[in-house]
Amino acid sequence: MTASEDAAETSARGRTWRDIDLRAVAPFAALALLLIVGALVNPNFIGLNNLANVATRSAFIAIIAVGATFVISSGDLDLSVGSMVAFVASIMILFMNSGAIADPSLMLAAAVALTIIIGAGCGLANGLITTVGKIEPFIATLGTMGIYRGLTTWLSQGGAITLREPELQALYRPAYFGSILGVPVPIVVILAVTIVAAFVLYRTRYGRHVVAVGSNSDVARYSGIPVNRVRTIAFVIQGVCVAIAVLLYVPRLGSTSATTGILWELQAITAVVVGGTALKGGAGRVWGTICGAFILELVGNIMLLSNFISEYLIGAIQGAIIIIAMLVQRSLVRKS
Amino acid sequence: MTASEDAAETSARGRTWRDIDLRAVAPFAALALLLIVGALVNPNFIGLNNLANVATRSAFIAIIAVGATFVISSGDLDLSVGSMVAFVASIMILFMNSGAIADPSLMLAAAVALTIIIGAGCGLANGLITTVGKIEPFIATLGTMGIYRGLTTWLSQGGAITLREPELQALYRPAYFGSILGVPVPIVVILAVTIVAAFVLYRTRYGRHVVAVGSNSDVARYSGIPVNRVRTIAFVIQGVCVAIAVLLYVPRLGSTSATTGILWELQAITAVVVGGTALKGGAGRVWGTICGAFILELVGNIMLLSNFISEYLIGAIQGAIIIIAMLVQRSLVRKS
Amino acid sequence: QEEKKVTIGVSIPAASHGWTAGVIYHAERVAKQLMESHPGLNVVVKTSPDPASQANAVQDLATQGIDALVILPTDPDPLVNAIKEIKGNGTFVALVDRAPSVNDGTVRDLYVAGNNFALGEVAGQYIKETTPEAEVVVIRGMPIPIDQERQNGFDKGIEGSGVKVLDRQYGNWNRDDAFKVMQDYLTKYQKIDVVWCQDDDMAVGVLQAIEQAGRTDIQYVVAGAGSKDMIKKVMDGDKMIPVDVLYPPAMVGTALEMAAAHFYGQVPVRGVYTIDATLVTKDNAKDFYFPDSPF
Amino acid sequence: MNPDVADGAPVVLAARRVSKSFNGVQVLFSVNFELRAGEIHALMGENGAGKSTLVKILSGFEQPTSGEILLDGQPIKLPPNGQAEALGIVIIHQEFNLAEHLTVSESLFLGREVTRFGVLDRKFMRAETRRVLDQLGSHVDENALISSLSIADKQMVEIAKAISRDARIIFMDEPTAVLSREETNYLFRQVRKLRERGTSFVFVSHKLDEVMELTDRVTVLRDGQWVKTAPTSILDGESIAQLMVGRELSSLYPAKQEPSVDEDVMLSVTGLSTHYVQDASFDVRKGEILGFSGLIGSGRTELMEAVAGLRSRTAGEVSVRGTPVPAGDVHAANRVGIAYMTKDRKHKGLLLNSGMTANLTLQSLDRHGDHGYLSPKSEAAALERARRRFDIRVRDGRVVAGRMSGGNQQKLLLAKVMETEPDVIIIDEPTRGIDVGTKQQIYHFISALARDGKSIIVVSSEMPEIIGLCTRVAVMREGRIVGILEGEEISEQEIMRYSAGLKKKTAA
Ligand SMILES: Nc1ncnc2c1ncn2[C@@H]1O[C@H](COP(=O)(O)OP(=O)(O)OP(=O)(O)O)[C@@H](O)[C@H]1O
Ligand SMILES: Nc1ncnc2c1ncn2[C@@H]1O[C@H](COP(=O)(O)OP(=O)(O)OP(=O)(O)O)[C@@H](O)[C@H]1O
Ligand SMILES: [Mg+2]
Ligand SMILES: [Mg+2]
Repeated sequence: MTASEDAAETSARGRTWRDIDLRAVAPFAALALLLIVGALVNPNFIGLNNLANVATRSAFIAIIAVGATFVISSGDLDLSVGSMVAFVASIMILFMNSGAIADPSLMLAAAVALTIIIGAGCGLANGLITTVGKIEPFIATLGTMGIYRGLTTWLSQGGAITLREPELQALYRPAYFGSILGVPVPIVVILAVTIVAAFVLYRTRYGRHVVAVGSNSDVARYSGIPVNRVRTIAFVIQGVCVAIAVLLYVPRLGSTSATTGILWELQAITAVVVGGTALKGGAGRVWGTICGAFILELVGNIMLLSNFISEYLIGAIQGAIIIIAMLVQRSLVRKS
Repeated sequence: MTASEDAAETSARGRTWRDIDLRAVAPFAALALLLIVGALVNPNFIGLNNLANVATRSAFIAIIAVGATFVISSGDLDLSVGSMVAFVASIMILFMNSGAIADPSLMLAAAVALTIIIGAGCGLANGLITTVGKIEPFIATLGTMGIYRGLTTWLSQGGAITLREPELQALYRPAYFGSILGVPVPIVVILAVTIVAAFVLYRTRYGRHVVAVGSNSDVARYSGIPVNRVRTIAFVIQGVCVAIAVLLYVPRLGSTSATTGILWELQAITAVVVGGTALKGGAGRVWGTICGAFILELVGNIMLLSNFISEYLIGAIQGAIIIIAMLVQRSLVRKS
Repeated sequence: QEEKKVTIGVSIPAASHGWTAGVIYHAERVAKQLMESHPGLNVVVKTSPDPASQANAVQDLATQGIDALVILPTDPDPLVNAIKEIKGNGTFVALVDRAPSVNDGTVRDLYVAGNNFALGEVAGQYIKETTPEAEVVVIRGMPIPIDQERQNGFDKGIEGSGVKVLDRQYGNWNRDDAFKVMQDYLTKYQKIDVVWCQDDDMAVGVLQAIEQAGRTDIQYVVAGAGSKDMIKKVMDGDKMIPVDVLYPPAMVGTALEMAAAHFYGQVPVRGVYTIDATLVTKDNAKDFYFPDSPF
Repeated sequence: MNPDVADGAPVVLAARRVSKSFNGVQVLFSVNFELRAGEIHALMGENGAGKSTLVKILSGFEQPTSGEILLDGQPIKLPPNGQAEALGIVIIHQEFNLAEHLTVSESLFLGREVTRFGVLDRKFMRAETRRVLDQLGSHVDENALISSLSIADKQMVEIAKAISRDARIIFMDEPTAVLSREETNYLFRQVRKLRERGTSFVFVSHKLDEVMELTDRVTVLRDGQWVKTAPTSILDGESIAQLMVGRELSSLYPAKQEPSVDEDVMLSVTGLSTHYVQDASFDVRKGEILGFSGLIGSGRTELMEAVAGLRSRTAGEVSVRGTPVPAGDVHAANRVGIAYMTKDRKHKGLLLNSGMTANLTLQSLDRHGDHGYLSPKSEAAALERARRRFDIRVRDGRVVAGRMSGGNQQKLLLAKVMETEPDVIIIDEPTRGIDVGTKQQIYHFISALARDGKSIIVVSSEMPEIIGLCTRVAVMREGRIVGILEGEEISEQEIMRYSAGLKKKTAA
């Protein structure tokens, strides 16, 4: 990953070699440090099994964060992703429970398509409110956060929405628990999503426009770039990423409620920033984002595997570790 | 309020009259609209009692948001305020429970002083991590958010920390429930804090520096402004505002727990933005912030007083109202 | 004598509110006791804030290698898959308090049931008997199934009486939110007889709001769970808190003890053990008063 | 009339009785303007005369309040936001329009990226960028980030961006203000080449010699009114200046006043090094004007920023009146009386979203009230003073700095620095984008300051300015001071010889 990150970003951004090297590598250095700490804490930690587990469950945040990388690069912010997960997942399960299509495989396919459409639609709503309504993205998506979560509560009538059809469940389960050539499906999905995202961001006209809009929207407008369209599409991409995360989430827990995905937006944004993308916009690092998501999940994992930290203090230590990880990155970059 | 806001901001920012007028007035227009809606929803709404209740309980968010106005104007962000409330309140109550000082009035005075110091210290920590550590404020304060909350959980051993001394409690209670010349104390405190903050932001050298740093930190540096110091002090001001909020919070329920102040950071930031301050930094509207805090509290109040909204949908409607309030503001400003 | 080595993992919600803090307190208290009496036993307690991270925690416990899992789910349905996974490895599973919609032998070996339905029902019945024509306002918790169960129980409890529910709103099991909701109820309704807030934490906010408004029409408040503060009020004969409905966080300790007994005792431990939602009154209050608990 | 190339050529773009107001303040009054095919048309006028505004109207970036625009004789409403590019109308903005996070080649192709099968053809775009830059004689790396470029290089990228478009009409709003003579020559060569192919140019500049050298016709604006359009050949610098200012100009430079040799040394720099600058030593006496000359990128700015505490230094001492100045502390430098005026007014000089007052007093707030309190009255008085002293001309006193004309921004910046009442004043490019009339005022102002006993360092790429103003001139080359010239030595040839590395002497 590191190598391809460098390659992609260097040619895309063309900084001096030394500079780019360290900036792109920094999150990976922090990751390496964490792996060492983890290995010291618990011998089981470094086992393939455990690391695969961690990577697998980082999938939700990682995939959502890839979408967030687009939104943040274009200078916006999306706080609604957590509740969007709950909302999209509710609709997906309700649809599958509806029994509208008899054949399970067909039903599943239709549900997948519906999920993607709903996700894209939610993203589109966010995008239009932000761009056409000209509302600060922070407030616009805080508003839709409330709306999506509220709708979920209403759909679930305050309870949970659970996938009922056992046949469907059996059919769908491998989407999270299965593996392809020995690699768990979620990891494959993370990689696929990231490769596509990196391609779009670094190799297509749209990706170039995203960066330009985030860097200076006036300049972008004067260059004939349809600024609002670029921003709106970034929100749609975010919505599609949320939908993909939902496609993995539903087979895992088979149920959602109004509390699903609470605070995931903060985690996604944190993953993006820990991965080296600046919140001000104008530069996106997709591979760094994935690394950031992995770091976050790893911190939780290490906490759990270590047996000497009072569970009351876990939150405090997690906070401290994130700060330290960022300091490690900074000092690396500064040394260059 | 409106008038003095205008005066202060015009001389500070020097926009054209028409422009400034509508921008400063916009949040108040949204507020007026809400009051009308509220009056239609429930006749009790417009009663002095209810409005006083709403204003009183908006005190915590309002005062914290005044501090956030400084941090945001200087181009930063503080996500830790909610957990800082919990942490500072815990220490205050633990100190009062410690019985270190026998005389209740003396004890109370000492506790108040301690609270302010702890609040300022927490702010200072945030400021130093952000500026000296050169970490994005979003991540730095997300880290300290975890730390303050974790420490609170640990101090309370997961439970509640309750003020035990009945004498102290009786002495302290009026700080929230009392009133001065018929005006509830919290409202008086909001006004006092806002007047001081407006003075500092619009009429002092430091306030000018805050805006300059938030507007363009390079220009500020070339003008001999100690950028990091200005930013750090903004965080300290935020910490002191949190401490003041705690001083009102503790006498209300006489207890705190690890869940105190959860998500208050989002509410405070929302109040600031709804009040017309841009998240990009470079401009602060203190009176607008207070208005924003009041709007937020009012929305919840109207929801509860209305009879026709399912409790499941309240969150959704709240979100929608915030978006509509912003649209009202925008359309007002655009008409100019 | 060398005892056999057993590791029990305990997965419980993070201390997000008083009751869960009590859960942690009792889990740790019992864990310590058990480890003292069984030198071969190791108990690992882990807390998680939400279903997704609890699923992770369960997975991490499995990674460490455990013989039994005692789990109090944050939200049961989303955790079924994770629990089944670990049960599939032959781990003994004791499920505490919150039941998923499918709750049978495929999910767990032992179910120590806190009875949410009964918590609502007992409160409802008390109100029905004490004040049969009361106008009641309800403060709910959060939109998750256990809250729904309590509401259903309450409705069953007041069935067939003149008790009228004026309003139900969410207070998020949080004192501050309950304070606000109660303030607004007081504005909205000129006459309220009884408040049912199903949780002791929220009762703190409710009492303050009533006191501030100086309203005398409210006859009493029914909360629930059995926190030491509320039990104390019942014990002292506080007019506003005449009773409390027990929903003991200590049930996790019970489950842990039973799981240990599965390995060290003679009898196999399986099935369902329901813990009653006892009505705490002035007479029996002192039996439920734990001044050392954080809750 | 004069037998010019473009004479009789068809009019491609014209403005008829165009007026423009911003928020009710009128800045253009019924202006007529005609651009013929294949001509280079100079647009001249004092700062704030409305040149940039007219240029923006003719390229669609602003809409006229009244009047009409004719393209090829047909009335037209130009599309906004640079979409007029599709009609072949391209503008090089006075203030750059580049996104800092992009590379040079990304900027050049922004909005019209070349793709193959939907994938960016980065190789092609880089090669093409290189080609255009080479034509302009620019050595900028096509892969460099815009944020890493100097102002001059950014300007070259702006120019390259415009020239690489297939344009019929190119507006150039002060393109040479930040360029060296050499770069300017390259630019002019390209411009002439394009003119031969029938491209028309509108050239806005305050440099009279360049206007005389390059353009075919001149239009002069004064206070938003059209004054005259005439072939360049029948005008000379004097007459243009007179048309602009509306009065006769006396000599541009004041008489030089050499301070006596035994005057106290005010600023002393010894052995100062930074990452780029090596071992720089020089003294400035009281009442002296020391010039700093050198090619672009010779390190003058970096040295001065190090002196003013804006950059860390790796070695060396700076002292004022014998008191050492701590390194890397702007405020400390300010306190002992060093003030530095940046050449990058847009990014480092002015708060573009703030008004004039906030900008003016930003560096000297402690003069406007006690204990941190600010007195609006005192600030207003300062603004009044500064507007008179520096002849800052705005029609609307509440305008934010970003909307002031380029020259007036420069004056505001100078005023801001002067507000600190420094003893040692370092001015980097003092008259960038300033009209001749005001230039003269500024020169006299600098000279008056020196007579008052201030020490002044003028860093400038305009040789006449250095020669006309300074009593001693330091020349830098590749981060080193290669010579300090005095008296008779100060001449264009001599300075060039030092800057080109043909001659060298150790610091006197
Ligand atoms: N967007 C705007 N809003 C308000 N006033 C403006 C705006 N743009 C320009 N002005 C005003 O219009 C007047 C003319 O400005 P313009 O930029 O056209 O001058 P100029 O001739 O280009 O001067 P310079 O030589 O200094 O660049 C100035 O007073 C300026 O403040
Ligand atoms: N050969 C080089 N090696 C390294 N850095 C160089 C080189 N040439 C130029 N530079 C860079 O150029 C900068 C010097 O430019 P500076 O702005 O100080 O020069 P200047 O003489 O003021 O030119 P200008 O006319 O552009 O203001 C330094 O920051 C330095 O990093
Ligand atoms: Mg101009
Ligand atoms: Mg320079």
